[in-house]
Amino acid sequence: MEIDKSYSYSDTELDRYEGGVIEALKATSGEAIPDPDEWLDEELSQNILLTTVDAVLNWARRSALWPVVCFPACCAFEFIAIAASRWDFSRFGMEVVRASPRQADLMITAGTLTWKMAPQVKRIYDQMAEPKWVIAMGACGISGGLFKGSYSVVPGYNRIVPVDVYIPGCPPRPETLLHGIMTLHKKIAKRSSMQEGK
Amino acid sequence: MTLKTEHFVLNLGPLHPSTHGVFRLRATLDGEVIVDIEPVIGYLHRGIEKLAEGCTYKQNIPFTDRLDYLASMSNNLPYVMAVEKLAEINVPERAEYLRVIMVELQRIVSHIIAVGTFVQDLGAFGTPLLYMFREREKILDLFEMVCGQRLTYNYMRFGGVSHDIPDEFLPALAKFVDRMPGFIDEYDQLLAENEILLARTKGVGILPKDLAINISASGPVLRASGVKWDIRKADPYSVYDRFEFDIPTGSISDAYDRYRVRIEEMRQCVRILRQAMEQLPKGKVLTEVPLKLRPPAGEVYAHIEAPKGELGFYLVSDNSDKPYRFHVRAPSLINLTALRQMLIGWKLADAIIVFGSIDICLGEVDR
Amino acid sequence: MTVALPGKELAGKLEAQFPTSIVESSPASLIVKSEFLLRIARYLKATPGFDFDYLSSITAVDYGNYFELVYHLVSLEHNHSLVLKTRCYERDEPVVPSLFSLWQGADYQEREIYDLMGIRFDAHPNMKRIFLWDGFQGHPLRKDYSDDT
Amino acid sequence: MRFEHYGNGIAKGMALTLKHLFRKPITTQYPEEKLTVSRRIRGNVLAWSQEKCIGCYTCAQSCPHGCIDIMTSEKGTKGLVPAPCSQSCPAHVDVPRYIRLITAGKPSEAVAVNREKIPFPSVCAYICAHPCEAACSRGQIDEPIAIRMLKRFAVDNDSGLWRKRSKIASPSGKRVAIIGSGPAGLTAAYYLTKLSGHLVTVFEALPEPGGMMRVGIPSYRLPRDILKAEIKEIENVGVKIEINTKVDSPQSLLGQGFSAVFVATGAHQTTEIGVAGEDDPRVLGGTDFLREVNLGKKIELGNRVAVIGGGNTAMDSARTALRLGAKEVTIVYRRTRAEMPASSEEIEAATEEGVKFLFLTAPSQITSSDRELELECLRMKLGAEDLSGRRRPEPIAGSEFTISLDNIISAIGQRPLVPASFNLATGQGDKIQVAPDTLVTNNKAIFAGGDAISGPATVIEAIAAGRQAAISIDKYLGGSGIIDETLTPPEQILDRLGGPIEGWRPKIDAIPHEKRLSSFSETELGWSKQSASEETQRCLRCDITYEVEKYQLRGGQCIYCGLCVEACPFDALFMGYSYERASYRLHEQLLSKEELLLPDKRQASGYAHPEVEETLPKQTLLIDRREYFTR
Amino acid sequence: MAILSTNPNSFSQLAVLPPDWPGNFWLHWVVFTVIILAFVLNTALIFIWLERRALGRFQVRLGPNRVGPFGLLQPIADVLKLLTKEDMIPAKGDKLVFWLAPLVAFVPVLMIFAVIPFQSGALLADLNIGILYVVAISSVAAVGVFMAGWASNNKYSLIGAMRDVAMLISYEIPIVLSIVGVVLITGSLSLTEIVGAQRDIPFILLQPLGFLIFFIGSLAESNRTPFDLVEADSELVAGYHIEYSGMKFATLFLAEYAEVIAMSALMTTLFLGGWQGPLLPPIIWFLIKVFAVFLFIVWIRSTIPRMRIDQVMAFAWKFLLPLALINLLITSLQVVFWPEASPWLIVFLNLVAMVVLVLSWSRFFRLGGERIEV
Repeated sequence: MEIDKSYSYSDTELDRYEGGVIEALKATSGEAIPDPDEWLDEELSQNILLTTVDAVLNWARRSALWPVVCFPACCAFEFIAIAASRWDFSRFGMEVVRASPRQADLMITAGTLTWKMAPQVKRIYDQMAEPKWVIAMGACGISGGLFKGSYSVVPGYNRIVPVDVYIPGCPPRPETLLHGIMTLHKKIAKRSSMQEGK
Repeated sequence: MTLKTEHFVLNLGPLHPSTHGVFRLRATLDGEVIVDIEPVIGYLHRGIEKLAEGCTYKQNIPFTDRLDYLASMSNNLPYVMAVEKLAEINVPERAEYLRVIMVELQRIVSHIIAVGTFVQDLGAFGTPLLYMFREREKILDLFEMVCGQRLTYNYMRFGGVSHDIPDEFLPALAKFVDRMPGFIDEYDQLLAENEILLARTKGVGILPKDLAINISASGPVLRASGVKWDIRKADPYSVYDRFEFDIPTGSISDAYDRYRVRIEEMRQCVRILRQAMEQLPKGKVLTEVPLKLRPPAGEVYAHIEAPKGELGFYLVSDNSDKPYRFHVRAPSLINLTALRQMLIGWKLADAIIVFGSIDICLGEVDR
Repeated sequence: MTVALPGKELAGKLEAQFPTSIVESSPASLIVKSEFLLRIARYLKATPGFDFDYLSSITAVDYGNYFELVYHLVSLEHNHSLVLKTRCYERDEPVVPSLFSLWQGADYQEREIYDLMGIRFDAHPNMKRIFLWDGFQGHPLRKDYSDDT
Repeated sequence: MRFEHYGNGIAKGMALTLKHLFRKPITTQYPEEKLTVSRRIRGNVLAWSQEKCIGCYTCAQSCPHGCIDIMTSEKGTKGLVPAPCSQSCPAHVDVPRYIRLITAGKPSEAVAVNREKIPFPSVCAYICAHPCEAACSRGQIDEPIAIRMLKRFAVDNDSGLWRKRSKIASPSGKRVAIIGSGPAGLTAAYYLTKLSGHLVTVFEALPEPGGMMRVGIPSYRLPRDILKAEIKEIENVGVKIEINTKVDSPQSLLGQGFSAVFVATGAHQTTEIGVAGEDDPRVLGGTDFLREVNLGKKIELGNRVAVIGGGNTAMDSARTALRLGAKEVTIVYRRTRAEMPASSEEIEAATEEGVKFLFLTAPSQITSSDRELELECLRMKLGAEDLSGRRRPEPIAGSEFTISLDNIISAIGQRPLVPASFNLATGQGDKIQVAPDTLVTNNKAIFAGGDAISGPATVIEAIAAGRQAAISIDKYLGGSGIIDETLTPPEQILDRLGGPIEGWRPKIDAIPHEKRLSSFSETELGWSKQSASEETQRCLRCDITYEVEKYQLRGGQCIYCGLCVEACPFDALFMGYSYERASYRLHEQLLSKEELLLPDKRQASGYAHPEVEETLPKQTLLIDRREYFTR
Repeated sequence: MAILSTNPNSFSQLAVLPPDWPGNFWLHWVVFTVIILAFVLNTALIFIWLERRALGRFQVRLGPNRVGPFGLLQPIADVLKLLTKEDMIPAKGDKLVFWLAPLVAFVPVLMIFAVIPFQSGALLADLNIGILYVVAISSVAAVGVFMAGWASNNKYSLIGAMRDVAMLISYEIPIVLSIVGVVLITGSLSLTEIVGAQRDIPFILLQPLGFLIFFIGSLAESNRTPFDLVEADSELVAGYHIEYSGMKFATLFLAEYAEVIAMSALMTTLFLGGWQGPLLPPIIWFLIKVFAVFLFIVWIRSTIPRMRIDQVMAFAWKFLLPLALINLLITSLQVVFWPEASPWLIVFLNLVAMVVLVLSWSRFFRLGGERIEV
């Protein structure tokens, strides 16, 4: 079986375009994006009245958090570990890992983000339907971690997408990840649907 | 009459469920048949080689953990071997045995993930992967006993390993070694004769022997192509010359052969583990070296048979406490070279499983 | 045990075959002139007795005034190995011949060196950046690279 | 006819999944249930002990990406504790203090600090075996501080300031005799005279005082004038040294008006190799050879000399032989270089000067002819470890080979030679038996110390023995036994002094080895002020405990690699794990100060901190990991 | 000509409700529409819960158990969440078709239930061409899927939709041929009569090969493993519904489960004796059988991997179709030439025939890939 050994595919046009997108994104993401929710302070939240509708909706939303596929690196395998039998996040209704961002609610950023990857992550975030949440998993997700000083690494996902919960670790143990998810549950529980317009 | 068809370009990845990380295939399709394919990598390029030039030798061990994050122990080993060669550090015998035990356990973990995700890509809804993860968790427990971490172990040191094993380790390992063959039989029962798996993988993604060698493939990919080349036998390092084990090879060089080779290697790992446990000597596990090691100027290349293939570290020292050049010969990257040759003419669905059968780890491909 | 062929002995044989091709030889390695690289590699690959059919690894080192390319060759048949080196003194537009025509395994590794070290490989079919994106300034593994951000 | 692939494979698989349907799920129901983590967990709690931390920045330097911040408080220090170097010094010289004084540009004060504990600072500056450097905390990081070389710098730049502050005690009227003028004897004499006021007479059998310092150590290592000056200082305080006087027995001295006698005769007798042909005159004993040379006797050596043994005497003999004109000197040692007891500097110097080494070789026979000696040797291999932790050499049968030589110097060891007339109880290896803490022999007025009781040891150990003997003798004679003096004012300000700097030892200048061999002049040159100052700033100052106010990990960057915990020379860090870690905010301090200040209980084997486990709620530790292995 | 007696009155004695309940035509129509809607929606929710729990247990884990007792409220939370999620329409998509597609996919599946008898006479319309109606209607759902795939303007969804259509066309044929066997024995196209004919022996025994073919075919029709290529997430990310979110996605999701319910119900009706069974009320028997079939489907899903599209096609045309034809031939011969034979003998003969046919045909039939020269 003879295979054509010439490289006919090399699409330099596309490469150049993608390089431009990366450079543009890099130029505009100098600062960390603040929390999208304008997060309620602990003491404030106790005074906010949530309607019954809010309560029911928030219950539904946190009980059916479908994560999107976004597993660039090491942390992915701790994510798979909580999907696997021993920690089993399906107990919280999360095993429906959607590969299509349209149908997902939660982005768990399991791994180092590089500038080459950043436009894709941003795009996936943009494609997700509201309401949506992001968990920055691991040291790389929070701050770039071990690779913070590198020329190609984004120092934290919050340069690209707004992050709701930060989970430290390299990688975080599955229990810590589950705890982070439950922290997100608490955050969702305090949210009012009035805020969604923003 | 010939049907006139139009090619179109399909972009798989970089965040695609079956790309094992951030890998992208620009595929030109004719219907569902792949006409041309261009792997695009670099989405996880963290610049480890550059960062390592700015860190001391010891500080670089955590970086090696994160190369092939599915086999961190196997990545620690060639790096410390290279530095030991460079600085002429002796390793106590017990430490050598502990290294072999850890690396072989790690090989089982890596192959478990390779086979599990490979079958997952075939479309089995998680079950084989989750059964295999059950055993993986047991090995991770063993690793955690030894060094306190589940994934990034940072266990090997120049001149040995960081800690001796705790008392509860050997009984737990013995228990695991006793049970593991039974688990491998379970995988076989679930997968080995499954008609759909056979239909999907037999004869798919053939990598002929000559091409495999020419393309510098290594590890199970090379062996599945019928080349009996295993660095543990060909260039024995550590104490591998004291163990008896076989090198499984394939005959048809297809995806199924690669799957079989991995399953068989897991059995061989168990064999090596048994012997290593029997022979494990007593004594110290670490030769003391200063924190900021300053090896004499020179260069060194040390390689081992990592689960994914020949993993080598090429170090250049200028007699300072930081490496002048730190290069990783990453098996995943080089095995990936074969992908294009193996894919053209196959269906889109085959692209996924052939890719899965190579078993790459993007952390190592991109570095 | 893989036997490392002594560079000194080999240098004699190669010198006879390709006069003035050897720059330097040591017990561990053999440094050849880059214009002879492809010919010597072909000779080493095809000559019975050497049969270096397996190109294990390629890398490059920036020594300031020159780049050194390091090729680890292995013969699976005879189980011996050789470290072949060549040097490139050009800094702005360094070019060395590609070994892609002999070993396809050189494909990604040469692209990697081009991307990170900025050495162009002559006659490589797809010489473009592999890890970094098009438009990235500089080649990070060079010693004089600085990240301005 | 075989049927296969008609669905049987699928059926098998389905049988397996059905079997699993009825198995108990292995899920851990977090957060109701939690797994017990391993005892060595390297998790997200980095505990830190404020008491132990001295703010040396070693942890911060070991972090691969620098995420540790340390801030010491304005107040400065918490106080002083003994540093590893001064603790490991047999004479307990306050090393950190004199290093600080050198940094402050006061070498004379530094010598005074030395003088508080040892009467031979210059001798030590040249030839001390420096156990302090082996203990140095900096050695765990890169290279230990060159303490001996710093002392050398101090004594080279000494102005004699200490003399102004030293006082001589009023005479007590009691007389003490000391047999042997080695480091132990002279130290005891010095302190007994100067601080206790006794009248001390030292008896020396050889024509020069100084013992092994004089006759055992070649002058290229310890120049004669340095030693002479030191002995002069001792004589200046009133010690009488009687040279060329051999004492028959200590008991007789007691009868001559001496109230107490200190026997410090050293270990000068060469141990025999124990092979046939050893009694040839061309086979020399190592110490005998060195003594003859050092006392100025002329010794004719042939061109080819072999030195048998691997200790410092062997190195000295080999290097001396080279200086006497031997063309080819070979050291024959039965183990490998790693096991050699000689100090590594000596080995290196010998190698540089061209001494050849034959490792894993043991002599088995010496045959002599008129023209030359034939040394028959056996090859050895290393076997199991013996009690001293070194691997025991085992002969390889049939590996005999011979070397032709002109001279053989046997330097495999020395032992004390105590004449029977001394009437003292001796033990193994002819060592005098004494009570270990008072050094008193079987006669309560007779004390013994130094190499005579310990076998061949170092100068600094002999000095320590001398001090101990001085204390015991003073107490025996009714004194207080206090021989400490204060020659430097106590330190007032203890600030950071700029913190330890990164880097390696400055190069030590030495005379090129081609020039060395022609003479017996000293080989090693001192440091410049610049180098010495650089070197002192590498000191971690482990004796000062700093008040570290803030110790923090930069939020979300720590990767739990544990390198800082391993690197900490003072065991002030340990890692633990807590399940609950996640926050809404990026800059929320992921590790608060309270968590860092966990009480200090480090497990010997690993990272985990038991307190961390104890702080987990008890009821959460439901699942034992071991249970999990039984399905 | 029938082998079995079909007396419509003899089997309705166990029924709780009278056969003509609730009487009035319009009332009947309204009540049954509501019943069908409620049945489909509720069963779909329970199926979702059951599938996730069962898959969990197959994989030695727990499955959803936090949301409500035993996690029973999990599907409700899913649906509530999906309904309140942002609805997105791709900018370059065909908006009208995009909007219509979920309806076109869902409604036909719902219409199948009009002819499925929950118990004797308890059905919306007892059509005498019931089975023909089912076959006709069920193909329409594919149009919805194709509309969804095309309107999304996405390569993945288009490939997914193409696969669905190709599969549907291929598998309709063996399915219809296997149903014809049942019809031949019963002699009627009415589903009520088919159920009635299985009073003594369910057709799974009389038509084992037919059942096998129908089962495999319906797996393909409802896009279940190993024929879930339409939304194969390891290849096509999410298949035809890749661009759908919120309520529309919920509808598509529901349509899929409704199709599974319909197929389970059809299998129950055609081969498992429908509502008939001892002791328990007929409706309970009907539900038990439907759930049993569904659990079997879940069991398959938990075990085996996915096939490739050309293999799926080859399987339909080279394996199922010939066998279906042979099955039809055998059945016709039996019905025409041996109508008086003891049914148990026929059962035995057909079982033997199935084993022989499957074993021998699988020796001819080999699935394997081959490279296509490009």
